[in-house]
Amino acid sequence: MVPVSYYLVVSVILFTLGALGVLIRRNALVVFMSIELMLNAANLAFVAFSRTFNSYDGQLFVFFVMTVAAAEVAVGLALIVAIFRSKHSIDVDQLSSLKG
Amino acid sequence: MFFSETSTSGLFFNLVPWIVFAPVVGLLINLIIGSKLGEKGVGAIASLASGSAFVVAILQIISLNAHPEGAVVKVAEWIHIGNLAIDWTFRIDTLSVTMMMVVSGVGTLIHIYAIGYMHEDVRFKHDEGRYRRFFIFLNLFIAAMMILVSGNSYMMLFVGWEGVGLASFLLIGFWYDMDTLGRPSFANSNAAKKAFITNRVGDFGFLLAAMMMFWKFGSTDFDLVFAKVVEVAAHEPWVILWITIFLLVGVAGKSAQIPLYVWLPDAMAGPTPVSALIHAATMVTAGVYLVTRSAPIYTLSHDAQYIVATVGAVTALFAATIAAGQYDIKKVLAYSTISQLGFMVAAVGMGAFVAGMFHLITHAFFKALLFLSAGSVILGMERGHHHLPHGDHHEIFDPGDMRNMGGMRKTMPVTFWLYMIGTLALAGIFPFAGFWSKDEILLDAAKVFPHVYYLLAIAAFFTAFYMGRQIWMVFFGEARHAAAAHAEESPAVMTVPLMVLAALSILGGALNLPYIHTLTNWLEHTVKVVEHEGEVAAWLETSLGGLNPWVALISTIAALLAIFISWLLYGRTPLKAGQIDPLKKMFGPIYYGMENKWFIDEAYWFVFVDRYVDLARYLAQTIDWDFWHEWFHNNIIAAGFRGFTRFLAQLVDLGIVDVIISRWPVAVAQWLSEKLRALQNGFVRSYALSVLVGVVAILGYLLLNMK
Amino acid sequence: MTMDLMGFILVALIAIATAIGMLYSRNAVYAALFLVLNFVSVAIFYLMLGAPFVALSQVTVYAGAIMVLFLFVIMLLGAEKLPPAEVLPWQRPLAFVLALLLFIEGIYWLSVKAGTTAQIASPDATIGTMDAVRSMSMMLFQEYLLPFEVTSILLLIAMIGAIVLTKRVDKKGGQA
Amino acid sequence: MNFLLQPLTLVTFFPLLGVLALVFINGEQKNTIRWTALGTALVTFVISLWAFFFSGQFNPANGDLQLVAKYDWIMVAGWNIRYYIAADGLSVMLILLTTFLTPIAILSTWKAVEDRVKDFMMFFLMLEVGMLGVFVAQDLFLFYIFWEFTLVPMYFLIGIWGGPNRLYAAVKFFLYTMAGSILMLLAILWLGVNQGTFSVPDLVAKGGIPVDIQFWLFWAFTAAFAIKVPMWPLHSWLPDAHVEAPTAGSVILAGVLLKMGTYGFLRFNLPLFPEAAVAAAPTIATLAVIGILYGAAVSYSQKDVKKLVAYSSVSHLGFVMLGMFALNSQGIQGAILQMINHGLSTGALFLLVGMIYEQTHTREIKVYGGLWKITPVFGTLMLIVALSSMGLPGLNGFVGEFTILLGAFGSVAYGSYWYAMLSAIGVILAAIYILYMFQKMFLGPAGEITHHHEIKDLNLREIITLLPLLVFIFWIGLYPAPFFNLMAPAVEKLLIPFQAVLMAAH
Repeated sequence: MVPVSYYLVVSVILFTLGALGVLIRRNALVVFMSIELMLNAANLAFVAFSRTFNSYDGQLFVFFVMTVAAAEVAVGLALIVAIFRSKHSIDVDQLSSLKG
Repeated sequence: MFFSETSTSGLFFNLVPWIVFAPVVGLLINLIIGSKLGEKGVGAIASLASGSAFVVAILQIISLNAHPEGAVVKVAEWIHIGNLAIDWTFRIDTLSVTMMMVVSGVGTLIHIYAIGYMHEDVRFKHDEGRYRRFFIFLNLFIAAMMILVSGNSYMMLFVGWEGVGLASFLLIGFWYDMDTLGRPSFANSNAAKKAFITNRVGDFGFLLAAMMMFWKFGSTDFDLVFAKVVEVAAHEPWVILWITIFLLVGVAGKSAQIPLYVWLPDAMAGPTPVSALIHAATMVTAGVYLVTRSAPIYTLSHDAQYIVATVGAVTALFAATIAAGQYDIKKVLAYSTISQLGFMVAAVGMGAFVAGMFHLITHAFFKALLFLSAGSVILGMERGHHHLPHGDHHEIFDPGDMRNMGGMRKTMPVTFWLYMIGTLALAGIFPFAGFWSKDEILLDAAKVFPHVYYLLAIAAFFTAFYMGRQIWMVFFGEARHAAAAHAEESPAVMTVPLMVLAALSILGGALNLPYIHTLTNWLEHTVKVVEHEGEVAAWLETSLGGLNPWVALISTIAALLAIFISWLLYGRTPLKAGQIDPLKKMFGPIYYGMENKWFIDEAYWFVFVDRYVDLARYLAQTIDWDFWHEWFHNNIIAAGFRGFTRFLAQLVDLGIVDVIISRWPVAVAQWLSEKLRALQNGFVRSYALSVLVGVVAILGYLLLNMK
Repeated sequence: MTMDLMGFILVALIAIATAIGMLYSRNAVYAALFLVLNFVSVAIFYLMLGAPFVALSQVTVYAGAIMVLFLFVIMLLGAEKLPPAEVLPWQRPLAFVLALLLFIEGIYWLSVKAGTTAQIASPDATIGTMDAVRSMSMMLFQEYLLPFEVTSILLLIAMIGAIVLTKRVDKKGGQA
Repeated sequence: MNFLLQPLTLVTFFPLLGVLALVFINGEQKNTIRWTALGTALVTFVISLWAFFFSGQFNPANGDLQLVAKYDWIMVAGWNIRYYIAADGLSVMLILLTTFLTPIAILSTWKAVEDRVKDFMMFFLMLEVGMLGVFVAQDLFLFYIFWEFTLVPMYFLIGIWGGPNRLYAAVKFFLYTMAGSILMLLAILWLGVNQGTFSVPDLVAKGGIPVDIQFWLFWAFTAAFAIKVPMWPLHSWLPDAHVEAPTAGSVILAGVLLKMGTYGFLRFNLPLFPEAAVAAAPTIATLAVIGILYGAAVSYSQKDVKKLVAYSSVSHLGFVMLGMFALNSQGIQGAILQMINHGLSTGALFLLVGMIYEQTHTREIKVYGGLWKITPVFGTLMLIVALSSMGLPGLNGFVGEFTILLGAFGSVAYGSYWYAMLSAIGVILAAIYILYMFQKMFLGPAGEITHHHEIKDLNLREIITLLPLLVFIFWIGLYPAPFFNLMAPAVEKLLIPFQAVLMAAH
């Protein structure tokens, strides 16, 4: 059997990459996807721990996370569409009207 | 000479508080239910109260005959603090009982007289409700005077001393809403106030003397003071001198001596019985009693004796000169009283205590007689005025002015004879009471202080003169006013007490006749009679048992001569209505001074009263109100505070506090936000970066601190 | 090296590679496709970890539904590419540094906690079977009934939100 | 429960029960309110009598503090503040004077106060609590709280029910007193912090305050008390406050509040700072003598009778100060008695003035005249009270004044006869202004007001109001022994430290 810590390492790597994606990509859709990636990394860790502690709670959490992710995507994409309508761009750097 | 209280057993000594309680009970009865008793009842209660005191005094004499050393009766504690012990203690000795006798005896007679006098007086003044008040005050006076003469300490004496001052104030101001002529005015109440305040000046001296006694002798009880007085005199003679001088101030106030005599003439504003009782017979002699009582102190200081005797003698002469220039029948008697008090003070001042007391007693008789007779004359005038046919009662009519009188021996014969007896007694004509007592004073003065003798002798001459003048003006000649012509004799309730007094004025001299010396022997138990060794003139060696024929002869001749001169001036050619006094024609400016009391009142008014009023007004208005209350408060305290607050607000608050607390932090915040503003660039990604920085940092911190 | 491990490494490499691919593909469509691959590989991990139901959900919900939505939006907006215009010069290097730090921290934590997580506990007989799905369902509808129901509301709200946000309003409404 | 039933606590706080009861009474039921307030005050008086004479817990022959109630209160950070109340011969009579005058003052407001009766009575009872607190507190901190507390009700009594210029007077009264109190507070804090206790008996027992510091503390306390007394020249708030205050307020102000100042000297300045007190005695005496003469002279020139009485207080309180700093038993006992006398006489004077003012609404002396003829009872009572005020022997004023003068005359602390001799002139001046007032108002022909105004004589209620005061005026005047006996042991105890100090100083 592969040790769970390996999965966790993968989870860390994926999470880090996801975070990196949020920070360096300007395309709102890609940023969004990176967030999904981070969620996935977390889900992976959940499942791995579920396995470790021989409990279904972790898996059930993944289930809930997916639901939330689905809702988030629905609203998030709607937002992006709405923003695009007014700004005609999905470049997050264009959305700097809150500049201090 | 300490008395033990056990000696009082079986005697009447224990009754002595009743000389005070009796009049107090009388006044309380009249105060509470007097309004229901009617005039007769009120008068009877008051006279009975005074009479009871007289009875108690007689009982004391009986006791004293058995126990001549006397007794003290303690009623209650008064002021006890530390070593200060003042009690309500009565003292019975020959001196105090003598005074009790005079006060209650003359007092009772005057009470009875007043029943009649006030009955008419309140009707002439149209205020019958005040009848009761008069007797309440009169009883109050008797009570206070009894405290004065029977107290065993200077402080209890002082209680009576001020108490009689109060009674005097109330009675002088009895007709407080008018002047002596019955017009609405502050005049009578001013006279009352003047009397009280002048007396207070005297009391001030008395107080200082009492305080000095306490701190030097350890007590104000007579016996304790006298026990230490010799010892203190040896170490600190100045103490004795000052005490005597302070006491003299008190004496001057109460017994109307120079310089505080000014209140007594004004005190004639009171009803005539008051003038007789308080301002002639009793209260004003309190000073004489005080000096006699303080004999052990006075005899220790020759200077003190000299001063007192001189003050008395000067007063005697000075007042006599003024008396000769007065027109008001009572004013003449008032100045005469001052003059006679001068005789007494001079006597006790030079150590002739018995002579002083003797004169005090005889004077009480004949001066009360004179005043009451004068009151009878005045009421007679009032009655006459009342019965005038035209009934014009609103004209200003002075029933006491001698210029309105004349020829009254026909309309008021009883009063005339009584007045004559009083006059002869006062003038010192043999064998009336005044002769014996005045002679004794002159004799002693001739022995001790020659200058006092000369002053007194001249005063005696003036005395006879002004009394003669009065007799001629009032009773002889023709009536100068219709009222005098219609005057009516007074009722028996007034004349009977006068007859008693007349009898006493005639026979009073028997109290201390030469060779017999009843009074001297009597008082010897209390007052040590001091034999003087002064420079005795050769002609005095002929003195026989206390009667020097030369002194007696000279004074008698002088008195007769004075009466003769007065007859020449006033009796031979009686005054006509509106005529100028013959004396004035002879001695214009001098008489002007006599007539106007030598302007002493005006001088006092100018020097003291006006100055004090000015000072008080200046202090009150300028200093206290305008300066201290207004200016200082507004300009220094309030304005100072306002200035201070402005300083705080403008300089401190805006200049320092505001800068430190708000401006500097604002500047810092502005600068900082200017810089930090750059962070707020609006880029979501950069915010996300910040979040990640936070995440990394917090995570790093947790990891580093993980156990 | 067992087959298990080799398989794991292979899938792990695919997952990481696709993630990096998503990160670096200029075209958003490619990124989406890379992400689908990544999701699939994660689903394989789930299988390997004995969570078949989750794996299946992953494929259907994520790789299927969600990513299709993404693609739809990308197509819809026609914005798969952006002009290269970097306005935040410091952003990228700093992001790398931070990501590295985050990674190091994660690894550090794992290594410290290795003692407790390195081994998989003795595999339970129930996990990995259809029984597991039953047990999970029982838990879901008993123990987690309330959260489950709440998610339904959440989804409803998300649906309404998406409709409201994307609804084209007339100019007069003033809504952007 | 034990705490509340302690006699002095009960006396001090009983009026609060009345305040509580008044809260629940409808403000329109004025007579109920008056009776409640009067009842409370009377019960307080009865309790105070019980506490001192019938409880068996107070022994007048003992000069120590008795009826002690002592509880820890604020004991943090080295601040040993206690609830410490007790009484001894110095304060017994002042406590009784307070409980005695309060019902009388309330009775005097029966017709005079128609406006906001409920508030008035509540303030009045609260004022009583404050005054009693001042006289029983043995902890400096507690004392200060009561001391300041009295200002509040008095401020409102003057400020709401006073005369036309009441706000000015109320604010002035408040500010002057506060200004002095601040310095006292500093001194209290210094003592409390440096000596480790606020309890006066402990501080006295501990002693040992360096002489130079005593000096500063003495004058800090003096600032507060001298304004309250008021000593010349700090009296300028007094005429305002007295004149503007309602009658009952003036009675309490003159009768009790001023005594808080003199009591303060007696309770704190003398025992706490004996050396400083001896050193300051001639200065205080000089101010007192000036106050006596100045107050008397200024009184004489007043046109407003209430002002005349107010300034006479400056003179009378001068006597109190003169006696107190004579530092011998005659002086101090006389001073304490004179505090009571002044409370009775001046209280009665203000009552009488208030009674005539109720009818005529003027206080100008010259518009009266001939009152005695119209109102014989009123005139007679006024005469007795006036004579008491000017110190006629046989009435209370004399006993106090004489013993004070006697004490001052032989005072070692003063070392000179002049103080007593000059003050004795005050006796003459007192006669001048009192007789002036009496003459112009009661004697002489009918004045403007007396002529045109139908003035009624005193009614039964007013006579009942005055009668208790008259009883004491005569009692103290004729037989003051019970009063002296009550204070003698405490005064002797107070004087013990001074013998050594005076010996060293002279």
